[in-house]
Amino acid sequence: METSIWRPIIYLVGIMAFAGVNAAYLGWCERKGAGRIQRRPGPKEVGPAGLLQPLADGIKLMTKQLLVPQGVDGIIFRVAPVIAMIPAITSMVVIPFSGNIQARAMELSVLLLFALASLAMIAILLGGWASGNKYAIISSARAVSQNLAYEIPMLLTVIAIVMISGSMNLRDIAIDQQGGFWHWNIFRFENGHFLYMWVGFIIFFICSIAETNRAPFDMAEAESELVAGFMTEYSSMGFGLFMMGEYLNIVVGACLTATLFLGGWDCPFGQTPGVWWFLLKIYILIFTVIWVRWTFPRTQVYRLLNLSWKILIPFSLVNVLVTAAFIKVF
Amino acid sequence: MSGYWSDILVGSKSLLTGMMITAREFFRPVVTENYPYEVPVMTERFRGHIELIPNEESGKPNCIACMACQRACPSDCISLKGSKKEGDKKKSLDSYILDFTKCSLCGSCVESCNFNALRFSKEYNLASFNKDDFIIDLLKRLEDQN
Amino acid sequence: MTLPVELRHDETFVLNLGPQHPATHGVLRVKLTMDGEYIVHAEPVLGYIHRMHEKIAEAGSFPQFMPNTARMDYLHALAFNHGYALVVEKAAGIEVPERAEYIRVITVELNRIASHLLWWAAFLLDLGGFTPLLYAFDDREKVLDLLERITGSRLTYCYMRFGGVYNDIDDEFIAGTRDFIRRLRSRMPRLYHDLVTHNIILIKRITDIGFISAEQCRRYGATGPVARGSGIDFDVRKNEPYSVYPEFDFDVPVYHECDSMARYMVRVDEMEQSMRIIEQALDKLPDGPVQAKVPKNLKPEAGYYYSAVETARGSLGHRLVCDGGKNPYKLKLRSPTFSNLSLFGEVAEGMLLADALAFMGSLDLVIPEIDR
Amino acid sequence: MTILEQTQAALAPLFPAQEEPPAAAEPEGEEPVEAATSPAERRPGVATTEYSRQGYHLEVLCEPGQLVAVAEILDRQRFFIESIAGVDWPKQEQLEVVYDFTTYEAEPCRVAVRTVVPRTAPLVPTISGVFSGADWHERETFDFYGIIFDGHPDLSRILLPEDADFHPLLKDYMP
Repeated sequence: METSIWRPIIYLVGIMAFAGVNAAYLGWCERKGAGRIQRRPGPKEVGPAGLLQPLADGIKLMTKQLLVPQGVDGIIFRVAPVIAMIPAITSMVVIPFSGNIQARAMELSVLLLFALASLAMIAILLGGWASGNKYAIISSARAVSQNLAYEIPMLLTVIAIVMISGSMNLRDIAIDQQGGFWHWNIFRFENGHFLYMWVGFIIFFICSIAETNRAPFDMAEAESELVAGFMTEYSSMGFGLFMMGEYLNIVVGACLTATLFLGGWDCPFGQTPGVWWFLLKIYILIFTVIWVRWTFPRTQVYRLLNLSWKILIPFSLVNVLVTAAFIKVF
Repeated sequence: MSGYWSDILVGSKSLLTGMMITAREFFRPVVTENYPYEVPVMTERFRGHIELIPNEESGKPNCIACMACQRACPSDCISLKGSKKEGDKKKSLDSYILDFTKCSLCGSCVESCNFNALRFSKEYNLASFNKDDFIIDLLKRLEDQN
Repeated sequence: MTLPVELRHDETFVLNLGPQHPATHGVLRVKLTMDGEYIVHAEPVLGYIHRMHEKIAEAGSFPQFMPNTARMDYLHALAFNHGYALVVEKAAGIEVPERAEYIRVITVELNRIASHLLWWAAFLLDLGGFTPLLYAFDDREKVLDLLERITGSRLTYCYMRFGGVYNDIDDEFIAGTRDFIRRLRSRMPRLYHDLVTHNIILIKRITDIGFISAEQCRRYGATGPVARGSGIDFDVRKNEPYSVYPEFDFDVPVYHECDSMARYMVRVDEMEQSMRIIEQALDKLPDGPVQAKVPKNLKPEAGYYYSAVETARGSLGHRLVCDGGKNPYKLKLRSPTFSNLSLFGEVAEGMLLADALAFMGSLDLVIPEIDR
Repeated sequence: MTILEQTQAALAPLFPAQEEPPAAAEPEGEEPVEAATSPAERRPGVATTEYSRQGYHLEVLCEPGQLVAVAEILDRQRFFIESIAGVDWPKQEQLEVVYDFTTYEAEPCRVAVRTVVPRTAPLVPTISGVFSGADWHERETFDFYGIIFDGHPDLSRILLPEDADFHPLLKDYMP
């Protein structure tokens, strides 16, 4: 069709808009949510219920000066926030929002997502390194070790999913789970046998929190230890882009969790599936992430690595083995 | 090894309990006082900056310029002048300047006053860009109030 | 668990923690020599808000220094009021009416609860948990409202006078205090303990962190919850009873683990003990005046005087030297956190940065009190 | 034996000349008056003080040279250091240092150790080798009074700025 040229443009605009709105309003949601949990109203002055707050924040950030301190690596310092945004937005391309809303259904989309997730860590490393600030460098080093440690269990759980679905295409994985919540990977019944995939789901969810550097695993930001971590020297939109990148990573993480474990756009009761179900699922997941953040204190670096190496990795390995055995036997 | 499993079990349970608590609080009403819209009532003993007490009949300050408050003040905030007017029995106040920039709201002045001439005001919205706003002429303040 | 330090290379760097840093709760600077995330050497640098209170004391008369005492430890201001009042009363031989003593104890203990609540909140903030802060503030607000009711201010009270207290308490205050105790008792287990104390992240985070032996405490003169977390049963209220404390039945919580968790538990338990004291004091509250007759121009006899009180952070001492004049000739304030913080350098060596900050939080620092 | 008596006994050998007169001879009420106006006039020795009035049990007046020995004895008696206070006596041309010790034991026992040095050469040996906590207290006293603690590992300004050239608690200091 002649729409072939329009398709990428529509999707590009759509994804950008989705990303922008999410990045802006997740900040608002987070503040409102935190407020309610702490029994205060949250932002409420700018617009009704503070709904215009993200706009005000955005204008404020954009009109401020991007301070480039003396002695920083000017180019990398400026580029790092942009690099933080690229993987977050690019990841959206392969996410199937519903049966017919997806920018590009790639065969190896899971692989692409993980490759991009590693790139997000590079941005933190570059930003922290270029700042020439000791807090920022400590923060970068933490972020790298953390991301390395948590990618392994995350990948292992995904391998189990890929084995069940027999595909690395997110669309296929989602389609494989259609038809009500008992078909979803998290509650999966296979030939009358219960696959303990909820273990994988919990591991994956913990890892996605850790991968996005969210509390209680926000070692890289750790505002009471490292001031603001890798963002210490950033002001204006440099800071703004990092923040947006962080929120978008959460969105991508939630999308991935929803697709892999919660049946994508499937309706839990086996009725008409649709994009609304998908959005509902991801926002429930995002709310949980916010909820977790405002409940727990931060962990410690070696506790975090202990959790990964001593608990999550063994569990995910066993998970892969058991899944493989089930698939082979039944 | 038993520590390993119990850590996981007890730990997960404690985490879930924590999440339940924050969830419960999420649905409870907010406790914030909406400050500029809801103005708190100051308690009876609230120690704001001081003000002069007017005489119930004449409306003039009760102060007889005995200087007790000036002496009691630890930070030299108070400077007052008084003189004996024609026909009066007691001295009366000419000026009473409170330098609120130095005041630590300790209340020594009110306590030292034996003539029921000083009290704490209930004013707490004290903010200004100008330092001179806090050098308060209490006599004038009293006149403005009347 | 403090990991053993192995310096594989001598590439250390200096990290200036503060004077403006979220974890120092004020303007404290700690000069850290780091090897990666390990601390090789830690040196607190003090004095950023030093105000020379001791000179101010010498410049004014005895009552004129009273407002300043509340400005040192702004979290437990009433204990500082109390300590100063006690030493001057001792020097001048002033008897305090019994009702005033009871009121002093009630208000000081209320203030101690407020102080511990704030410590609890701020400690959690150090550990990255923001929500407990607001829950604790919600409760602390109730205490401040009560204290504001009777003292007229919320933080820097200046409530005590030589020979008594400024104002009497009223029935509404008593009812409010009982309500508050009931409220805190019900919130304590369900909110504070379930949300935080039993939380696995917190337990793992502060158990075995910041080990202070009893001998270290003694060498550095640590007091208060820091010493009591190291198994030392020392509380000025029990060891050297002052005011009407001997009349009350309360325990001194002591933990022998010597780590941050022990100090945490000491403070949490102390809140309960303070509530017990307040309840007993309210029950026994006698009638009578709240202020003794005190000469206007106070001139204590020349001599050397010492008096100690237990603040929320430890033993606060006042060393007063009088020369018979109406000003204190010399007033030395022994602030508890000054001694407690001097431990920091020795203990923090070899710790990870994050652990050292958790440890620093467990010391409960109030910087104006250290710097005076 | 109570801690008080033990400490007294342990400290006694340091002051051989002054065994007999300490507490018995002088009535307590007047003693501090005398001491306050002229700290140098009293001879070195150990004396009990009236706890209810002065807030401490034992007062040790010693020569600066005896300080470390006193501190070591107190250390052996499991005391800890509470504070170090300087006092300026310009009329007598003297500076006084008051050390406060107390114990964690259930039985209260506070010991004040006082020593005087000439104002022109304020040199006192450090006890930071005995009590690590004395380190900061000595620095503070140096900071405020200019008293030099001989042998202190790092006698620098602690509360005042590093480059301060004054000692504010001296009576003749005017800002």
